[in-house]
Amino acid sequence: MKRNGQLLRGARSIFLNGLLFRNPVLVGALGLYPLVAAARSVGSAAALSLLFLLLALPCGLILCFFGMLAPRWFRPGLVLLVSAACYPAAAALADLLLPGSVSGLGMAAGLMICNSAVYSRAEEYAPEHVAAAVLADAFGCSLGFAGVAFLLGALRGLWLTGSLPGAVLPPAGKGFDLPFAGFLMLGFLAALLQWLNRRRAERAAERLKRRIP
Amino acid sequence: MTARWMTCGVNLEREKEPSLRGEIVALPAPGGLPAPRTFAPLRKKKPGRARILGAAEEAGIVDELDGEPLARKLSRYAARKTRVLAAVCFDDDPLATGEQAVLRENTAQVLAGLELAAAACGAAERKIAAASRREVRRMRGACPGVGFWAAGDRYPALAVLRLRHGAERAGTIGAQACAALAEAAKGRAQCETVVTVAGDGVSRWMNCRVRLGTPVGSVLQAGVPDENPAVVAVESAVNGRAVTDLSEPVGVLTRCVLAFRKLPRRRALPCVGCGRCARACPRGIVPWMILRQLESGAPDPVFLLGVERCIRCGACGAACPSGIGLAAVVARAEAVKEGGAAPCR
Amino acid sequence: MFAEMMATALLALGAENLLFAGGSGFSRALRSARRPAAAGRYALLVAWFSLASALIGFRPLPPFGTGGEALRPACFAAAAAGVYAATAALLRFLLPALYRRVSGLLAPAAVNTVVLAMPYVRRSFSFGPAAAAGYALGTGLAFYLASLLLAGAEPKCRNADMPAAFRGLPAAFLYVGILSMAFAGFTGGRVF
Amino acid sequence: MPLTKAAAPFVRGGLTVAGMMRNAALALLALLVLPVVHYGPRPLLLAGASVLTCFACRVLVCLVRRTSVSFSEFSVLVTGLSVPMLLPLNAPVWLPCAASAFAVLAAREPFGPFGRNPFNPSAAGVAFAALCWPQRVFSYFDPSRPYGFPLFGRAAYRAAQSPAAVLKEGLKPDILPLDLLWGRTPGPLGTTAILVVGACGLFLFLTRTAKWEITAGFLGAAALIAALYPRILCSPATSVKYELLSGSLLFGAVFLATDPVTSPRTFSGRCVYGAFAGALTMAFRWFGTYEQGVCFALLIANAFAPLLDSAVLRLRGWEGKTHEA
Repeated sequence: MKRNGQLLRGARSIFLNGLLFRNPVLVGALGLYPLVAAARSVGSAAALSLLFLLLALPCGLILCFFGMLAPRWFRPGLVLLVSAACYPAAAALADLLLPGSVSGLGMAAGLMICNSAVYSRAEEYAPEHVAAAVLADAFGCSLGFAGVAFLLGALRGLWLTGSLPGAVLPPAGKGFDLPFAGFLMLGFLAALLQWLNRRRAERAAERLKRRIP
Repeated sequence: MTARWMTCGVNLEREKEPSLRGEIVALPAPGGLPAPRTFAPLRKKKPGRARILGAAEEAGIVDELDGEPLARKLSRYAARKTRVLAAVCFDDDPLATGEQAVLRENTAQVLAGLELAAAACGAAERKIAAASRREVRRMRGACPGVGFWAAGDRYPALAVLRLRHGAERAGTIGAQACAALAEAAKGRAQCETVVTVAGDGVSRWMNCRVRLGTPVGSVLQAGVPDENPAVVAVESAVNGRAVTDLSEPVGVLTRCVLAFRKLPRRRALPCVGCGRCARACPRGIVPWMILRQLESGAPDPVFLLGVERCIRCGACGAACPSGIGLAAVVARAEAVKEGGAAPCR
Repeated sequence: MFAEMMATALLALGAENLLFAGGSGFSRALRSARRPAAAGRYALLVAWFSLASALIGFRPLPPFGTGGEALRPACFAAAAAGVYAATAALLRFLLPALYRRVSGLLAPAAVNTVVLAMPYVRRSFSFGPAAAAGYALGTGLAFYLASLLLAGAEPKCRNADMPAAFRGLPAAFLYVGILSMAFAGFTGGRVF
Repeated sequence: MPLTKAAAPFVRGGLTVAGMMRNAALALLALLVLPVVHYGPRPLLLAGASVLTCFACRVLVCLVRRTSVSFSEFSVLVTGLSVPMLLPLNAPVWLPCAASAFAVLAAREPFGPFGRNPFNPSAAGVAFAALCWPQRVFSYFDPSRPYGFPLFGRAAYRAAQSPAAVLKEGLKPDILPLDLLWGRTPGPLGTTAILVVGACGLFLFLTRTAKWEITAGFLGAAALIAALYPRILCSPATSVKYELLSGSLLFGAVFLATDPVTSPRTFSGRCVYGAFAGALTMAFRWFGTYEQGVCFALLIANAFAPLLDSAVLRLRGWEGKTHEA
């Protein structure tokens, strides 16, 4: 029972790390391109997140079970193969759930295969951890990715249609759905997260100091 | 392609006239200092090399340009087969005029000393490096048999001059060291130096001849200083040091005592990348790159090129429009490079 | 064409890996990619993978239409994985000294190749040998230039005076954002 | 008497950062004179609004960072003044404000105070505006007929194509050369009066605020490309004339490219940088979507500036080594 509790707590912290504190996008700078180029609205953000989950989950699990069997040098190729194999199914499933969404993503959908967030988790993390941790990590990362995607999509969507609350500026033309706007927004979001993380670290240090006088 | 000596250095506002207006004032030696030492003078009309060097050694002459004992410097020049020996009769510092005043008033002594020094190091040609072309015209009549160089008007004038005549196997010694060598030939040890008192914190700018060991404070008093100047600096306004203890004795290297009403610091801004520091440096160092390397935390030795050549003239810091203390930065980089403390990437 | 490639390479770099700290996954490659010398090796590898996978990978791509859209990228990625495995095996057993020097870069280079090729995968391109060589050269060069640019940006994004919240990665995002803004001036609308 | 242990130097050279920025601001203000004479006080409104926005953003940043607000250097003022120069006079007031807000908040402050920004803030701000609102940034009024622009609100004007836009279409601009020199042509506010821009450039070079080699390299490369590959059917000399005198090319070469912070710090680096930026500008004119490419070209050139510096110094290091050996 105790071990289960420990496992649960461990899983929770892994999940939280993936979701926020070590967000793969904002802290790890992984898998940016699809976000920056394609998260133009809430709809496309949903499609991206779904694809991410559908790729991260099977890839992580497969590598978790079979990753140790392959020699270390072959593992990157294996990950790429597995994710390439998962992709058509994932795309079909995503298209089924959100019709027309995947083709709307254009090139960014294909790029999810070699999305470095999926790739690095599957290559480095999954083979060396137990399935529960891998599951928690995959869900956490997916949620973290989804969070950023939705934020970007919503902000951009608002700006593009000019329905920013209290906006005096007219809607920005096509300019704002270019990747640069995504990068800039990501920059500010990442700064926000970095600020949060620093404050968290400072608080922890203070608490530690109080405990050990 | 212009030579580097034509462009390097920094233009500083110079105020030389006020302290040159009057003659050199001899300050009375404070009590407690021992009487000047004397020894056997040189007898011969044309003494040999060893004798001159011996006299310089005996008199304890120190060259005020760099603090090197004159005897050692001359034998170094002799070993290097120096062809031209120049007496430096100008001051780098924008406010000091000691050397110039010595040339004007003790011309004969300087010339005699220069001749002895040239004989000691085997230099065939003697030169007077004067402060400006005007100074050259003024002094030419009084100095038969020597050539003249005119120093430029950019700040480390001595370094620029060395750069310019470096290919001629030229050596430089200070005018006061020359005069002291002439005295040493007569058997008198070096016991006094000429110090300029200047700066906006004193009301009477002048040159004074003081005994070595006189406290800085009494030299400053001669210039009638303000009630409370903020900074008192010696050696140079550009690369000198601030003095907090006015009882500090005057040495050969003191050269000037400057009092300033206000603190010099401007708020240092980040480097704006104008490149003036690299242009000012007479030694071809690139201070802004060194600053950038040190800031990065992992300096790349490739870009610390030439820091060991630094002569601490401080031209980079004086030229910097952002007010960054670049001389200190270069000094730190040198320490990093020599100490091997730099974590190489 | 080159501008487009440059933009792609820049985005791929910014996007797919390497910029910067991060610590997850690519940190080793990152550290080596930050040195200009390694950037050259890296770019050479990318050019090689591009060449090989352009020659092999584009051939068997299924045509557009029924389901092909999802299959094409997958096939290309699989081809790149194959090229990676072959290269790694060859180097490992034939030139172990060289392999040790580039082992950290091989995998990221392969992934990057897929990213860089993606715009062409979506269009129905079939490369002849000459075109493939040109494409590989362009990709490698663009990749090299882009990583040089980012190496130059590194100290600007991590100086002592900037707000702590922006130091490092966030500033790098902004840097890449402004740079890609400049490249967007070429195309105005779409990047690809 | 208490003496301070201050560090040398106790005197400094005459040039300061504040002085350099003041000179640049003065030169930019001089650009406003002709438009004010021609079209009334509206240029002042645009410039003032943009400067105010810049200051407001800077204050905001200082408040958020909890640092003391200081304007000891005029760089914010320079940014705020050079942004509206690149935008049309008939633009709504919020356009320069948005551009300068972007310049300060995204391109300048995140990287630290003045001197740390990797990109020229004004160029980034204008490029942002051009990408987001291209119709507003590239629509100009026809200055050949008299207008009184009201200070606020919308002005009724007849739109005209700027010479740069005409060139973009591959036609020869139908404008007298004298008009080009005096700025009676459609174009960005501060960039049309070529003579004034040139005089301001001279002022900046003589006061040693800007480096002439960047501008020389920039104009030289642009002229060379214009002569070799004319966009219109005409003699090389005519092509060079129209390319150099139209649009914001000259303004960019004099005011934006010479920004010391974002340009290389070595002489040879600056020459190459200028030429590279000029060539890129012409490339943007050839292949870009918009009629003005200076801002975009400069942003790219800015990114290359540190590389040029390290390359030059590396080369110098090699030379030093071979000489020593």
